[in-house]
Amino acid sequence: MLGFDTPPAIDSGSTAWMLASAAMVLLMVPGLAMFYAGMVRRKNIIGTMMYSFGAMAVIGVQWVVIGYCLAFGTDRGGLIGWDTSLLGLASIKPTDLYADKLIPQLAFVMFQGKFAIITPALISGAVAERMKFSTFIVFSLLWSTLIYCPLAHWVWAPGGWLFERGVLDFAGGTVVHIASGFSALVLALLVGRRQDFERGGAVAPHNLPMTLTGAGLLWFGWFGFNAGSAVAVEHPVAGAIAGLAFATTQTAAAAAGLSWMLIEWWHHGKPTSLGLASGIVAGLVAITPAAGHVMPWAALVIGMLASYACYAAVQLKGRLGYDDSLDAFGVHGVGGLLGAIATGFLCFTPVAGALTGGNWGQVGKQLLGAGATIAFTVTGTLVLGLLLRASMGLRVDADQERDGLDLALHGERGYHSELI
Amino acid sequence: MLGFDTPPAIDSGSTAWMLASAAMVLLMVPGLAMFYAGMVRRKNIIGTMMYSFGAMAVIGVQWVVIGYCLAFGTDRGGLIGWDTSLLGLASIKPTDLYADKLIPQLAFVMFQGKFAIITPALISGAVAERMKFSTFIVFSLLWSTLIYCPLAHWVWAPGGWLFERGVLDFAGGTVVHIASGFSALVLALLVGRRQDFERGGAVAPHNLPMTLTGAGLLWFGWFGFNAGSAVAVEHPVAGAIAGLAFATTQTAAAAAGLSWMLIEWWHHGKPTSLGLASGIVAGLVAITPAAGHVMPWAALVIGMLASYACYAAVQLKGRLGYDDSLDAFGVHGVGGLLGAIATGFLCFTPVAGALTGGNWGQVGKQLLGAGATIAFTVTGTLVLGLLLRASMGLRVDADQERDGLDLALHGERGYHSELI
Amino acid sequence: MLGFDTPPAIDSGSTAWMLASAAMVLLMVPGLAMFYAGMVRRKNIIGTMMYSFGAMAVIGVQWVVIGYCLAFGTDRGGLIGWDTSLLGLASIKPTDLYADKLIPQLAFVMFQGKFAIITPALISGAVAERMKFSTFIVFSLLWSTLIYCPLAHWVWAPGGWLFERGVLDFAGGTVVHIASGFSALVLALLVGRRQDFERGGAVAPHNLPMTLTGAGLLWFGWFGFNAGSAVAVEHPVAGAIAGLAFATTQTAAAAAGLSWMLIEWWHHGKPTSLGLASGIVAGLVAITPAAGHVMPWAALVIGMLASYACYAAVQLKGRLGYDDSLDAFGVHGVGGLLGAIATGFLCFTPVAGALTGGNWGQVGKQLLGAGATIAFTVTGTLVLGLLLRASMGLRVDADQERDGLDLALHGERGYHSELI
Amino acid sequence: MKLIIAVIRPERLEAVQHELVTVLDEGDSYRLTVRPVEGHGRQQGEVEYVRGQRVQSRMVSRVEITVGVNDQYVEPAIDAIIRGARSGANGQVGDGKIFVVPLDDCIRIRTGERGGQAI
Amino acid sequence: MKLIIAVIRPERLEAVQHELVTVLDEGDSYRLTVRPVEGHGRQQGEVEYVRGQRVQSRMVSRVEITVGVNDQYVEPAIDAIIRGARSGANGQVGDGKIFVVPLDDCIRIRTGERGGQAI
Amino acid sequence: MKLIIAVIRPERLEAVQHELVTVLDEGDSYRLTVRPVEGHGRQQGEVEYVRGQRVQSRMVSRVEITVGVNDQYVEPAIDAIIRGARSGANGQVGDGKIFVVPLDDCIRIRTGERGGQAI
Ligand SMILES: Nc1ncnc2c1ncn2[C@@H]1O[C@H](COP(=O)(O)OP(=O)(O)O)[C@@H](O)[C@H]1O
Ligand SMILES: Nc1ncnc2c1ncn2[C@@H]1O[C@H](COP(=O)(O)OP(=O)(O)O)[C@@H](O)[C@H]1O
Ligand SMILES: Nc1ncnc2c1ncn2[C@@H]1O[C@H](COP(=O)(O)OP(=O)(O)O)[C@@H](O)[C@H]1O
Repeated sequence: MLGFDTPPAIDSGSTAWMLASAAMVLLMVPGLAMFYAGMVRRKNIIGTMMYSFGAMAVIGVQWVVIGYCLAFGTDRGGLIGWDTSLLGLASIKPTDLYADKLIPQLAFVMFQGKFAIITPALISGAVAERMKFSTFIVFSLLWSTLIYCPLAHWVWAPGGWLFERGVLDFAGGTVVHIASGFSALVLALLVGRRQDFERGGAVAPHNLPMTLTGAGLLWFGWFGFNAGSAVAVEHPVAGAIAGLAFATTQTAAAAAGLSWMLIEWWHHGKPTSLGLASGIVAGLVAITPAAGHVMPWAALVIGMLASYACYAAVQLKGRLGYDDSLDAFGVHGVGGLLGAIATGFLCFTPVAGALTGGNWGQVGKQLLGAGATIAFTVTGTLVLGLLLRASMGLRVDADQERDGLDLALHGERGYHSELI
Repeated sequence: MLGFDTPPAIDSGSTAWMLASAAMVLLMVPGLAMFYAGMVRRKNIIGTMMYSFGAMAVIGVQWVVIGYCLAFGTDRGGLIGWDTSLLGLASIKPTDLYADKLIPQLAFVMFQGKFAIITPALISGAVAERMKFSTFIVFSLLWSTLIYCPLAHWVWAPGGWLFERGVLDFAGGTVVHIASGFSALVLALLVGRRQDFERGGAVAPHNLPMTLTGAGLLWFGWFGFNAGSAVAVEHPVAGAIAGLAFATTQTAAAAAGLSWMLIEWWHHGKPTSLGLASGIVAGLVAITPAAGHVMPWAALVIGMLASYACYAAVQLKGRLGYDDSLDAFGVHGVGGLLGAIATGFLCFTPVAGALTGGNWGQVGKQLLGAGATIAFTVTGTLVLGLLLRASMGLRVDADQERDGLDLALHGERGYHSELI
Repeated sequence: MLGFDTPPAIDSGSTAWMLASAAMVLLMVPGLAMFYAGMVRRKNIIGTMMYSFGAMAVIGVQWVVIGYCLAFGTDRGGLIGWDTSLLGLASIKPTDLYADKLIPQLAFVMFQGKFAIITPALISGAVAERMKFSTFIVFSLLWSTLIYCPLAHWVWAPGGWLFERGVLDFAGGTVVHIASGFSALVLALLVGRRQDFERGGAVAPHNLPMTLTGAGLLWFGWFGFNAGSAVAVEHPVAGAIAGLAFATTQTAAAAAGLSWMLIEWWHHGKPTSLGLASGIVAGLVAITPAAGHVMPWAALVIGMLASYACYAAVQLKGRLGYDDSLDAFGVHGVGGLLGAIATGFLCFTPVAGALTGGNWGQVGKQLLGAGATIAFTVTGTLVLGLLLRASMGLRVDADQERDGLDLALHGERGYHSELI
Repeated sequence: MKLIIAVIRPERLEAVQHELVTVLDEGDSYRLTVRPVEGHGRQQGEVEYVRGQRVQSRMVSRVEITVGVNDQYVEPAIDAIIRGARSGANGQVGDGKIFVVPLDDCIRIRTGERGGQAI
Repeated sequence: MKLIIAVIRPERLEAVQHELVTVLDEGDSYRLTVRPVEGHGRQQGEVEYVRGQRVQSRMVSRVEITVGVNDQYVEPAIDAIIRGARSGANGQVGDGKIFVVPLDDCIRIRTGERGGQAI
Repeated sequence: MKLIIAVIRPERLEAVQHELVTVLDEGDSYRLTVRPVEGHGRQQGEVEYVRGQRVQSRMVSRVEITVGVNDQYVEPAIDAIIRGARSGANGQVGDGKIFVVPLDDCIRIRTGERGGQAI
């Protein structure tokens, strides 16, 4: 086979880490599917996994066709990106480098693509066990194109208006978690409660080991998610900031898992595995915007706080009476918001924060970023949701919900015994 | 501990990617085991997983002892490799580099070894639920030594006759997928149909979440499988082509998953999770030979086509009445063939293809490669299969099949309730 | 976002591999949880997984707060490390390099932290299905701080007394496996036998596919565990020794899996999946101390021996009548010991061994290392265990054991049917 | 004493239990045993698809409940079960059956009590 | 009316259903309830191995079917079950048992019909 | 002949089988059928927690065993079951129930034998 000379420019170490990270982030999608699916009833396990796997297929295509172009194309007024030549990635040669980094642009495209995939998948947690699969697929496609891509541009693309204002979001605290969390809340309200939730009564998870395994895969993949995001700030990509982000990610996850466990011990005397897993995820969510900006000790703090905040939010759900099936809002919305603001207080690089350098301005910027994101995603999701409810309908009908999405929508059962 | 000076020659980035890729490909084996095992009946889950895990053990040893020597030893007449000093990898020093690449040769040996492991494991899908474990183990050993190793040499080793003729197979479309797919078909015919298949009736998968998880691990590992294969064509190894292969792999998988889903929606109104998972795998198979040779847009095309082709092939099975339990032929044989030929049409590097540069010659070469592979593997497997049927016997006896392979062959049950 | 200039010093390839390895080692924890949990009864699956996940949270925090400081702080008399400034990793700047390696120190801290996490998790296998969760958490915390950290310092930190004597332990044969294995034995004896073990009768694993999947994840992660440990001996980190360690790891695992399978075939005619999985783990354990010191052919030998030794040890358990639930001692203690000694015979770099260079001195050093480790960990665990038994109590009460740890301690059930 | 065996739709179980509480006047500690079963009746089984192939399972999942009652409770219990298990005003195919089996004796293991007061 | 309870080998279930269709003359909508059970009988349980240790499970998996029939159908149903469940010409240990229990009453939930025509 | 149906605690199954062996004098091949069930009785169900929310399951897991015996064995069998199933000297709530149902006939599928000697 003919040899192929990679431009000496390319740094193999940075590329290796970018590719590894992108692969790890992809693994988060099955991980999320398991995390969620273990928490629902048997009759809905396939339906729940399909929300995530469906997004993997649909957004996987959308990103290549138009998504990347909208998010990272040439800036248009700080609001959106666009380059006709980027449609279908047509104009990207394998040897093209990404910005001033020494990695192939395609590697960066793929890394970012995984973020676009997992975000709508996260939303599905709020509407599991009752939302129509067909509608969810259309929703993801539109939401990703009309809401996620612009938002990613605002925050991460040079020229994006939030980016230019110095809002810090290292790996997606606002773009991924606040966006998905708040959209999830809106969608949950539009879809309405599950029948059994009406009858009051938490739905016991049907397969906790699966949820734990999913949490494990998420933790693993999150290292790519956060440490890989160093691509935005340093060259070579696998350097000091990548190491820092890795350390803070690990630390926050452990701290949050531990504190959620302790909270439950204190609250009702039983440290549950679902609690530990939830804490881990809460910590990972909260550290996401801060990963490359804070020191490990700050990650301990953020992790601890994340579990308190999210645990409280989840308890609130019962009170307020909305049905966020798997706490997509409680964990991602609340955790993401906490992390985004905490970043303003605790960051030390590239700028100092309020507590680390008396720079209260950064807190303001973080609030601006979070506020803008919430406003935009809530409105956007509301409009989108109402349109879809009017057109396709958001919810399966009562019998289908009663008999389970698996048989009704997918013509499958998760498990078969010998008899049936 | 004494320091050890790695020859400055070695490029750490390339090595990092090669090692990461090799590890990811190994993870595909458990992934495959889960993908397959979820599709069989409860009573055969262990037996089905053991085919893959068994191959992992047996070929893992065989590759070190003699496999690598046969596949990548000094070329002998374009047909096989051999270096007595390579037996047991005896002569390879840790500091030896692979060819003109700046990575330790041992890393390359391991990367290739994973391919040798997974190929026979793929075959097991066609004979699941009825083939004798002992016979399968012996079969893998012989098949890998007598068929896989020579074939790998033909296509991938400098001097190999197909290699010299410029046949393109980036990561194993012919060597791995066509070879395993067509061998699977032959073996399925030799072993004969399952009792229940006789009675007509698809066997409902007993654990779909497991199959989906397996598909997720396969997708993840496939990035190492394809992007790691850049080792054959570029230095440093983690460079432009690796980035390209990663992008096309991701794109084809998503496109194929999506189209399989749409096909089912149109065909019988229910997008199944098994369908989505099958589409993903079909797309990954089809892009394998093309990964580093085509542009992302071409990967969209190949992915789409893959699902159509494989879905059709699977439907055909019913008509033709052979029992390819888990569609090893329908997905890997057909998908691999499609990809190998499509490469001739759509490749743009290192040479242009028919559609991308009017170079019809490449299509011819691809057909030659595919044809030679099919002819060789079909004959080889036929002979091997007949010999084993005459000697050890290919199939468990009726009672064992009825009661399940797990208890009969492995003295285990996959799951135990509290009672039993 | 402001750019951040990583000191040119940092080698991105080495860093990429270190980060990837660290992530892979973390994945071993869920892998271990699955490996173990599949082997227990349904009623204890959550409890069993929680031992590992709990350690992930607790030690994850402990390592950052004080663990790293004790293990790798400035040497104090060869017995322990200490730097007040390392508490909470306070003094480590992202740009600090680790020793003379070109990687961020934080990356090294994280990599080592994963070892600290998995070691107590391994111990849990011996006391599964009956040890109090609360006590286990406290035990892990104390054990890790008082036993693991000093031991790691002795063997791996420059200045450590075993390190200085040239004891070889490439990736933790003594520090991780002998330490956890022998501590596990002591703890199992202190906790006493399970009720049903009393009644005699092996407990049939309730979910073997889960155990197999766990074994797969362990195999995958182990590449990071062993090949990543090249960080101790070479620069760049992803170089010749990393490649060697990867190759020996793969080879030993396959060889051990194969031989365990053959042993069972010969012993009772049924090659079980649990056996194959156990063999794989035994091989991985045994090669750990030798990974970067021996040639691949030697790994074949070590792998084979490992399965014989561990299989024998497991059979012995029945005779001696102690209840090491999941054979933490039989596999990790025995396998680790075998590997540590075998290293002395078969190593060829950085020094030659007894068989490879007539250097019997190395065997002596290995025996010293193993002996010291056993003496220290056995005494330490004994004291710790007795104190905890007197204070918190080691064991749940009879009813809780009867009804299962999941409901009794965690207020959860692993699985829910539709009815309950 | 009679042993009432009823095969009902899984999703009706909750309703049936509700109704039974009212008639078995044991407050919330009414006695009942439940088990999942697969039923075959006039109703057709679920339809599944495996890689495009249609699979019509012969069976439908049902729940079987058994209640041991004293004679005067038989009729009320039957009515209660019907009220709870019937889907819609005049039922649907697949709603299930109730079987009444004579009971010679009944023993409470805890106390060893027998017959009527043990039930 | 009688309630026929039969414990059979799982793998014979299909055959038994076949035979029952022929005698219960309800066409394909013959009524039947099936549940998995663990049986202990003359036949020994399966042998398993756990890390080299032999584990002889005391139990074997069986399937229990119940059919409620009117008296004139009892004998035909029993014969049908025997035909379907017996392995080989003269059976093997473990083929199972059939129990016939008297049925006082039977109610179709959907319609409330009782007795003979409800079965 | 009677069909003895007992609902017991899962963890007592072993003990019950032990006791039954002694009285059913068929050596180790005593006959028995077991199935998992969910029970609702005086005893409350387990308490679980889902993200801080308390979930009191209405059900507890139980095991149901059925033994077909000839009349002279009924009493011994009942006593045996009680001995095995009762937790502690004077039992605990939740220990379960035993139901005795008349058996009109019993057939051994393997041989076709009927009645007493078939059981
Ligand atoms: N004679 C019978 N014997 C055993 N089970 C029965 C019988 N009749 C009905 N069943 C059970 O009741 C369920 C519902 O019966 P079905 O015929 O579908 O309802 P309907 O009688 O209202 O048409 C069936 O699935 C089966 O499990
Ligand atoms: N008297 C009985 N009571 C309850 N179940 C029984 C009885 N006799 C047999 N069975 C059930 O039938 C199954 C087959 O019985 P077995 O004794 O093995 O067959 P055979 O009677 O032909 O020897 C047993 O596993 C058990 O489940
Ligand atoms: N009348 C009954 N009908 C059906 N099942 C019963 C009945 N009485 C008891 N059971 C079963 O026996 C189990 C134990 O009964 P419970 O009332 O808790 O014990 P006790 O009678 O000692 O208070 C219950 O969970 C239930 O499954």
